[in-house]
Amino acid sequence: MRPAMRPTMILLGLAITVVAAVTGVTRLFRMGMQQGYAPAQPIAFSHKLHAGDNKVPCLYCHYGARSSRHAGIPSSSVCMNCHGLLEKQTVEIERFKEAAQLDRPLMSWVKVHNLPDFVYFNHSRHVLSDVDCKNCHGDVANMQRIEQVMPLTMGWCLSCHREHAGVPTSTLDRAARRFSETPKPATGLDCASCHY
Amino acid sequence: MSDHCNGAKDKLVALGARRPPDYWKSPEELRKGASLRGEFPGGLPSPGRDDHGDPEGETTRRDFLTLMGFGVTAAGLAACRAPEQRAIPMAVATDEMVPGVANYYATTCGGCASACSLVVKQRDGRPIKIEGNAASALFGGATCATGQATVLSLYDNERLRGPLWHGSPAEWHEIDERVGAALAEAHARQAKIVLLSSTITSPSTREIIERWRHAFPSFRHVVYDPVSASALRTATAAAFGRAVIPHYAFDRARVIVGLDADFLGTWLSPVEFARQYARGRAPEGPPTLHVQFEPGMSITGSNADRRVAVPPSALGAVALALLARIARRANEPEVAAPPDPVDAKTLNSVADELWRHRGESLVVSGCNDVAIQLVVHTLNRLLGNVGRTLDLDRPSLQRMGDDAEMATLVEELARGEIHTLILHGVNPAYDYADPGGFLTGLSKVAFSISTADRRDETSAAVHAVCPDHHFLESWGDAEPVAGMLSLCQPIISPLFDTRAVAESLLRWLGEPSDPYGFLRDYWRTAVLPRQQAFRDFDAFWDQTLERGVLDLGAPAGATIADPGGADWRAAAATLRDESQRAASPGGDAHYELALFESVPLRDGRHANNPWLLELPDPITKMTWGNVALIAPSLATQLGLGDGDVVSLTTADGAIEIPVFQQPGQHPRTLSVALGYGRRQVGKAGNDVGKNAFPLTRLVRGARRTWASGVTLASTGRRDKLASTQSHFSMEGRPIVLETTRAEFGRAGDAEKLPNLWNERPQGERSWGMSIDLDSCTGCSACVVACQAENNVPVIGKDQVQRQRIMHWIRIDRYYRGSEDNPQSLHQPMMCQHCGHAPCETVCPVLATTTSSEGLNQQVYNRCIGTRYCANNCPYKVRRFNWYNYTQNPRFDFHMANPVGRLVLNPDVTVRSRGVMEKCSLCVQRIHAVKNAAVKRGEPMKDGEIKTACQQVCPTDAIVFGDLNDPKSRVAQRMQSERTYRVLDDLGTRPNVAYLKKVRHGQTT
Amino acid sequence: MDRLPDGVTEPRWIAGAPTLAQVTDDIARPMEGRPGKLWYALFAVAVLGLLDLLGMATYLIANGIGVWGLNNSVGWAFDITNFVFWIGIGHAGTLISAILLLFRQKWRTSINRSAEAMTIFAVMCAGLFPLLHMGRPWDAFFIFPYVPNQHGPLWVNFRSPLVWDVFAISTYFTISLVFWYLGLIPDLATLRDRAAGRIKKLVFGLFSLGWNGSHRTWARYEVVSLVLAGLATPLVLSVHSIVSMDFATSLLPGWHATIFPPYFVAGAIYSGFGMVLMLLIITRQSMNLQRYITIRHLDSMAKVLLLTGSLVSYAYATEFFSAWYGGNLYERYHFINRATGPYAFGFYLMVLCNVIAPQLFWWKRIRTSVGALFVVSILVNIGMWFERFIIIVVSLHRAFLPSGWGMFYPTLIDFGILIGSFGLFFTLFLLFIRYMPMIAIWEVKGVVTDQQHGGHGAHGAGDVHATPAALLTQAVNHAE
Amino acid sequence: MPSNVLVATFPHVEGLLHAVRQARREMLRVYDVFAPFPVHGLDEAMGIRHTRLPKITLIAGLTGLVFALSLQFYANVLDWPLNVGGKPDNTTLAFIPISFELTVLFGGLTTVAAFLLRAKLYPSKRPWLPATGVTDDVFALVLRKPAAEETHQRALALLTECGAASVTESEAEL
Repeated sequence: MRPAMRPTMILLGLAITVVAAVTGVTRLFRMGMQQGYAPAQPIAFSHKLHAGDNKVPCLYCHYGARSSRHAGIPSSSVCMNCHGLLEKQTVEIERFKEAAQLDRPLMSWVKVHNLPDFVYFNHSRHVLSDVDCKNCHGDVANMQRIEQVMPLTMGWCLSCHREHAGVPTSTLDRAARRFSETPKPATGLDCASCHY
Repeated sequence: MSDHCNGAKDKLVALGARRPPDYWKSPEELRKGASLRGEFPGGLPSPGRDDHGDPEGETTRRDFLTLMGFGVTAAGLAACRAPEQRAIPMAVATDEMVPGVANYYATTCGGCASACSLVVKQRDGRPIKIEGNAASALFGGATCATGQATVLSLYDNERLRGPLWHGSPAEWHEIDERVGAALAEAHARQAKIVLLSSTITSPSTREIIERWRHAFPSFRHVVYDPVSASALRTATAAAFGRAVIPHYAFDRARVIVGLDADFLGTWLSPVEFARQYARGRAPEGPPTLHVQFEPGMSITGSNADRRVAVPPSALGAVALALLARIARRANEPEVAAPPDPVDAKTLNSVADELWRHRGESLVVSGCNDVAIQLVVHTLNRLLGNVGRTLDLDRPSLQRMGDDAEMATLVEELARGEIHTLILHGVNPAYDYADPGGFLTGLSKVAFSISTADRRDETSAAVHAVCPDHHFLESWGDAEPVAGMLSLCQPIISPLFDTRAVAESLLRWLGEPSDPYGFLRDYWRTAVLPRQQAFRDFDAFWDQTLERGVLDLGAPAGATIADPGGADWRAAAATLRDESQRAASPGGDAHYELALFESVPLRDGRHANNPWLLELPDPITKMTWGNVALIAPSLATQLGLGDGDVVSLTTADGAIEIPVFQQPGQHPRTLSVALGYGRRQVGKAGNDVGKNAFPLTRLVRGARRTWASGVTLASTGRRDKLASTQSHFSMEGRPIVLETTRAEFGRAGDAEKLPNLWNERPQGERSWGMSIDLDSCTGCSACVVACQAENNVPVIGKDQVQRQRIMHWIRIDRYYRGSEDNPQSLHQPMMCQHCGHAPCETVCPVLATTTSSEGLNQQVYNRCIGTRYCANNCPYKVRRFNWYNYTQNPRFDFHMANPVGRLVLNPDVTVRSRGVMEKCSLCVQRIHAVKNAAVKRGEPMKDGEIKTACQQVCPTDAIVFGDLNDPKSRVAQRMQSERTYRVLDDLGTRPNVAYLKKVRHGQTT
Repeated sequence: MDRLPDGVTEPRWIAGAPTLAQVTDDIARPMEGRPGKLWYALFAVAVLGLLDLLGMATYLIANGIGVWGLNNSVGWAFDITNFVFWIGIGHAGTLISAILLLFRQKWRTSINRSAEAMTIFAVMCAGLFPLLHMGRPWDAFFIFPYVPNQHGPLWVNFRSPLVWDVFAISTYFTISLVFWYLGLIPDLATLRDRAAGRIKKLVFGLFSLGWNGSHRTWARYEVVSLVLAGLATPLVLSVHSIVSMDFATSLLPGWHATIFPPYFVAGAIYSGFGMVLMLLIITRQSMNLQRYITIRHLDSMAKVLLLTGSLVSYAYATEFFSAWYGGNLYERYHFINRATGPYAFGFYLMVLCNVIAPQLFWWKRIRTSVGALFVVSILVNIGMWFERFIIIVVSLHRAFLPSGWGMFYPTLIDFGILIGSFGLFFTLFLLFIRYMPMIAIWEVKGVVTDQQHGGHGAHGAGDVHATPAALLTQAVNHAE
Repeated sequence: MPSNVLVATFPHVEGLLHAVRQARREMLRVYDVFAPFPVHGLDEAMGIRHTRLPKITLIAGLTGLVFALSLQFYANVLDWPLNVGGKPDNTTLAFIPISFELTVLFGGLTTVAAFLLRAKLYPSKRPWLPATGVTDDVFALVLRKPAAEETHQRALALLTECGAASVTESEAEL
């Protein structure tokens, strides 16, 4: 090839490797993130039907969210509160009805919203401070199958906690603000409020 | 590590799923008496795995990276997803149990016969933490190390899964049939039936035993405590006509004289006594004096104002010498005392103090020797302490063992006179003076039953093993002190196919065998009438069950029998002769051996409890084994070093054991802790240390735990000891500061250290802690409490030897003064939560920073383990995970098996390998209280948050709270002129402060 | 360098009067022919060491830091000792290539190439330990301030000396590598043009960047070398200063000392020259290059050792003095403990090797005896390793609270990894002298021509008056 | 073959230097000189102007300095201030070491990069060698081939008289 070509070729090669490396590393950083994760569940339970069309409040089934760290998955007895009275029957309903009669736990659901390692999230604390379920779980009322819509990364949690603490979410605003005033320490931004 | 809290979130999952549906039972269900047996068909719930993501389990993703580094191609990564998490709901929701919310139930501790009242924290059906019951007048919310650790005994993987017949698994009904047959036969042949049990504090159970007496005329109940107060009871009977153990009130005593009585550590009811002791000796209160005569250093001795080392053989002489002096002052006829065993000046001054404080002094002796106890009683009587500092109207029922009866029983066994023997809560094959003799006798028994929860030395030799519930699984009651009752309710349905001993006993009587029903009936008939507050039983029951304790007040019209009836002069004479014989030792056998209960292991019944095995002895700081404590002077004279194995030979046998130099040890006496050297107790406890019980013998109807005429020979072998503190001198550094009552009161020098940087904006709160070195006795309960609360791993002897103990709080113990009679100082040391933390500045990744509330936070998932922080921590309180300590066969203690992991606290991360950890001031508890406050919509109150170490402390040495709130208790304490901060001159600005130790030493 | 009586020509740094072609041949021969038995023997040993390192490191990462002898009181021992040791070794290379270049020391020409190579390999070995000593090496990337990440982004703590280390070491490595490669280019060109095999042609062709000896390029080339030298000089000083700050910025008695940066730099140069001396002796014997690496070279290096050794000794003395004079309770105890405590043997070994041994170099006979030099050079390295060990372990094992006092007992793995790092180092170095021009051909040619034509001809660097470095150069020349 | 330069090779430095000086006195245009090592005095002889590379170093170094300082300030003060050991957010002293390192790094790398660009050196470039051995022991003076035949002859004469081992014509990229 003509000597003139060589440098371009070499530069091209370099460019490719750089791009590959960058993508690789970014992939690594995104590992464990499950945004958009929507696994199939053992029974075709539709939140749209329950929370959406029939307007069942979230906290009716997930009552744990009010008092506990865990929102909890309703036990079949809770389901039976309504389905015991309802006429309409489907195979799915039959399945958990018998489970309820046999007083045996319902089938195992696939957890959709998984936080990263070593973090403690307390539902009750958030529910009691009037954080809308939507903020983290998205518009469940319109989901046939539950999907993780939020990234559930620490950065994402922080943005909300920052808002709550009156600290700007965007780094530029933070920077700008920093010159005018020193931020007051906020418990919501302590590492130990989630990591312990 | 990965599914850390994901797992935490599907906690309900574990419980719902991995458990047969009615595995979880709320207390109501239990009351209905419904019960399930059988080892979880669905496999055990393993919270550890679900809650805390084990490093092994799914570190795969990380390991993958570890190995591959970043050489992984993006393509490969696409496939790399977090593992799928499963969630299984409970079958039936109970309104009582909301997954993730802790419930607290009152019950009574079965760890020892002290029967402390407890409140047990139950999380998702699992008892995970034991706390004291603040409602108890006796124990007031405190517990001891043993008590704290009993929750782990519940999850001991070595517990029997069900009954055994001739060592092989059997069904309960077969066992019952066989027992029934045996009893019938014995009854028909009028053959002796004996129930051999340790002290039973439960009145209802004692009632059942009564019924046995009626049912079987040939039935007898023998009570046997390995370390008994038999002599004390006999002596009390002789002196005051009632075979009881007095209930002591150390808080009312301004002068306390202890004769080898470790009442702060192990004697009778240490938690209660420690509370009284601290209350009575508050520096703000009137001056007090505590003199302790003892052969080896006990924590009681280490807290005494004046400690005199005397050989065990001279204890009688000391008592006698004091009696002689007191008698003289009391114008009693002269008591012929032997030559003073210790210098007369001491004895005189002690006698003076005692006499000056007649009626508000107390002499106690732990010697299990009738003569000595008789003399001591006489002392107290002459000093007018009876009814004031020791109470006979409401005696203690915490030690009922009768050594003499036990001895007769063993003889009967040897003669093969016993037809049926039921062993409950005893293990004579290990802890009797003559185990061999007992075992041969046992083999002659036609039918032997043991209720042991494992195949131990004794139960391995019986026909039927009918494992009893753990006390956290069973109904019951207790009466530690006459008229002071407490209830015992199950916190978890039985893990294994075990059966409450009460139920067994009832069933074998052919009575309706429902222990719950029986308990209620007993309380309805026997207890309800004894109180006035309630007419309606159910209300009474529910209220008492909720409170856990019930004080019936003093029994009406009970008065002391005419004192002074006893012929104590005879006892005095015996003592005189003995001490004179012992005073002139001949030949090379002139050493003495003192056996004592150690704080961690007591009488050895919890010898398979890893927490206790790894708990450093408060004095020697020794873990994983017992040693022969030897005076440094003697050691040098004999050319012995720590760890050199010697053989000690007494008239009753010999023991080969490593020596350890103990300052303050009597030069002619060696001390050895009992409770070690179990052969059959479980993986953790087998063959840890040496068993010294065989060196005891029966003297004057009581078991003597010391021996004279001991020969000492070096074996030339050397053992590696696992001590957690190697250096006992403060090297003149200002670490534990002291003051005297004289100085104390004058304002201290509160110099404010300058700050190199301008102050940072303060947060709303500032958590701080104040630790009173004056009231801390070093009992080490806080160490175990912290371990239980914070999932601190057990690492085993080898790792402790490598100085890698993981405890977040340790108790440093320093000595001052001469080696022969040093002053001891106990200093709880944990993360000081420095305002200017040296550890934080050096961490490259910001894994440790100061929170807005002044906590020094450690973020495990950010930590990469450079250990720089630990190096730069002047207090050396940071702990590094050298290995993966969880679910690692190499560290097969409780965290390696699914049963043991049930004890883990779901609210605290189980740390993975390679990260740094340390005291967090129980931040999870702070959060819990904050959440509660948010829930009830009002701010939290001061004192609402109690750290684990604070909660358990019997002497209230630890106070935690908000320093920014001037009214908070901790802020108040910080004002005290006793307040100082350790290594303050380094400018670390700790949020943990200490109160100087006060040297009491003189009254008036 | 020594002043010469008038009339005497400049000292001859190259024995005999080889022609330029001979120079090329002599230096290129080892790469083209087969190396001697000695080389193979050494290489075999080195590779064993390397394998040992791989095995040990794998075991370590698989099981955890617990396999080392560390404990609650001693959090660092062999790991960081080795780290500081290797970094120190590295410094001599940069020093020789950069500072001696600035100071016009011609004798550097024969040794700078290998010295630079040594630097690079040493820094590689050093870089190994910060990684290995981590509890979770797979998370090592946390210490880089990277965006974007899931952490919000969570930055690193720029106040931590460990982060400074990261920057210092990586900069140091990069600059040294570039400097070394830059020096190689002309020689690679030479090799390219005499290469026989196709592969060699290709490889050398690739890396010689089409160098053709154009003097216009030479002119710029020399400026760049001077600039790099000018940058590398403060860099090398900064690197070990920063390493020393790992300790100096902490508050431990024995660490918390303001004297550390200069003290560590002196120590680094001392140990580095020790290592260079050792390597050169090995090389000249195993590669028969006595002509180019002459006794004179060794002699002047010995002088440097004598100087730096004395500096280090002075630092030791100062430490003790200030501990005594400062009167700080903990400091005093630390130094008493250093000299009388359980690790006293290490202290006295250190004194023997670093204080006493170099003093032998006052005698020319020792300075010029290869055997003696070799022995001392090894002593120097032992001594310097122990110096770091003493500083780290003795300070840690008895810090402020006596309750936290403990002992460090190394395990087999500790030793294994220490030995392994030497394996890695020597494997790389032996490969280098086997496959690369281990003496800067073009620079030697300059010197040779110089010698033959009495100073007139070539010199180490083209005279460029623009750069400050050059001005400095001239100043030095006039001084001579 | 088309040729645009005259290549004269010399075995020794002296001849080379002499030739260069002569050539320039004769107003012949020196294309370049090729030598196995940097020959002292050639710069003046060839009249090479000083390079501007050091200025690039300075600029790059300052850039590194500014970058380092601003990165640290942004990260630890502006973007996410954390309470580290009670120290103020802006601990400038602690930022110095890294700033220095980055100054050196930027300066060094940029200089080398600039040099390679300026000298048109890049991996696997095919070098133009006027004569064999210029990287070994041959010194080559390359003159632009004079247009006028008469100057050409004068050049040849001059070179031979300066002791050129050989004089050939060749083609170079001008």
